Amino acid sequence: MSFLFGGRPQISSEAKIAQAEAEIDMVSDMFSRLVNSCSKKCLDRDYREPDLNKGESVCLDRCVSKFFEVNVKVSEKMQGEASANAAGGSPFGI
Amino acid sequence: MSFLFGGRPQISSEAKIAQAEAEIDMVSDMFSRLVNSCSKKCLDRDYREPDLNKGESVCLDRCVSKFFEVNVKVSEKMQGEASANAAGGSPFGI
Amino acid sequence: MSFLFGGRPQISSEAKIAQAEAEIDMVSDMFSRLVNSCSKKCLDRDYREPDLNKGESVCLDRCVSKFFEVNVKVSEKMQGEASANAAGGSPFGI
Amino acid sequence: LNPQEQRELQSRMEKKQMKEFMNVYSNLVQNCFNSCINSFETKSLTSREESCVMRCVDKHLKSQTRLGERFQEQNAAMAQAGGLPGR
Amino acid sequence: LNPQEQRELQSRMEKKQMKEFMNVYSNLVQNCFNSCINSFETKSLTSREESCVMRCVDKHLKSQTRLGERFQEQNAAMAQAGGLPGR
Amino acid sequence: LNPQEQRELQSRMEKKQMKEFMNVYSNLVQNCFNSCINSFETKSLTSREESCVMRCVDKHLKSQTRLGERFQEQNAAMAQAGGLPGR
Repeated sequence: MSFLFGGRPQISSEAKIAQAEAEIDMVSDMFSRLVNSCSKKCLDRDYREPDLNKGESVCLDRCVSKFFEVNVKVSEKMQGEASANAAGGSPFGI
Repeated sequence: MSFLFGGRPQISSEAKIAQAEAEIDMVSDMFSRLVNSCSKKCLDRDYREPDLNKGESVCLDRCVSKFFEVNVKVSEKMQGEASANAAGGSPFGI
Repeated sequence: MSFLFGGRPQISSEAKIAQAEAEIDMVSDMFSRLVNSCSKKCLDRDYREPDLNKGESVCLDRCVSKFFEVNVKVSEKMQGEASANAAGGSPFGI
Repeated sequence: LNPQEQRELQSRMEKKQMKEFMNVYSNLVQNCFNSCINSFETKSLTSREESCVMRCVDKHLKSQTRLGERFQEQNAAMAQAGGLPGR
Repeated sequence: LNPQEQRELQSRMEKKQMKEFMNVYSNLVQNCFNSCINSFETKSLTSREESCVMRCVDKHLKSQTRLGERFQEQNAAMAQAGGLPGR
Repeated sequence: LNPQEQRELQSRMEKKQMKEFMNVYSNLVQNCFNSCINSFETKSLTSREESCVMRCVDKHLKSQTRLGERFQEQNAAMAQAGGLPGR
């Protein structure tokens, strides 16, 4: 709604806050996707006991590791494509 | 954006409206999750006829009942945990 | 937040922008649903090669066609229901 | 909420309703597409697929109406009983 | 960010946290309902279904705590290593 | 829309595009993780998992490009034919 008020100070405040917000949103979106994927991959679906057993615990830990690794690989790949296509201008240079 | 205007009256108006809005959002989110779960559990996937048959209808009714019951159980449980952990301060005392 | 400022010009600007925005949101939501459905229907899940093979490509093209057709059918049907129920007032006359 | 606040809430609710209506519509399209369209031998819908879509939309709309009625009843009953235990 | 901007960001974060808490809660309800309730012969939960729901909630809460801890660790490690390659 | 309104719409669209780009990215991560990672015997990706992820990302990007082209064509054709029947 910045056009209603005009003036640079507010706009730039708003922009800075929006950027900080976007980064937090990104991280929290990743976390909820990770929770979703790793619960599906690692938790026994029959819920015979309320506690995580050894197997589930180890699986969850490794799942986080691998999820991060996939994240890095995909990010590297998309940057590679971007610089191949555009010779500059990374999609992540928010 | 309250910081742009300051002044308590608007803030408190905005806060009251936001709270009413949050409650409505919560209920409507629950309803759409219920629709999703109960349709999957109760509707025949082959769509041989356009009307709900007897079995589907009864299933949908019971599904709503059970969904509410699960809602209550989970809510009670999380409050129990919260008060056990913090000795006070319910997560639902919005 | 129009009530904080009042005055028709802003309201109507805001409303016009909101409408344009809603149409764009609608189209982009449809596209992401189409991507989701057509990827699931058409792509081999084992990812043996990085390129689309002939079968996948043809499938994707037809999938878009059929998705649009379903869209039109559902839209016609819901309008039929709406005008049957209300004798006027289309749900799509945004 | 005072009248002005109620008007504001009202106007936000209308936007939400429009959004939710669009969401119901898009869910119908996606669910019925996913359930009824499983062959891509042709570019156009077969008559079989088309009638499956029609029945699917019909059934889902009826199902949602029914679920909405039960939901309202339960919600009202629960509000009378004092709400969700935590509130 | 100056202090005023930080306060604004703070207040938005609090709204987000409340929203996320509600989301965790709703996901628990939906996931445990989907996993534990598979028969609609009765209108009320059977005791077997109820205890399945309880164990399901317990396990998911523990799982989320564990995932959160690992996530923080990895995030910190990655920040030290210079962030995602693209940043 | 007048020029001022167009500028506002433009700036909202840019935010949306950034959000959508992030969404495409996150969907790729999640889909390719779900499809390619099925064993948790090790803490790191095996070379087999890694190359599966690479092919998966490639294929999905190509698929999205193709779907986007067809979508645009159909959308344009439909706009010329007078839009969705209800509009």
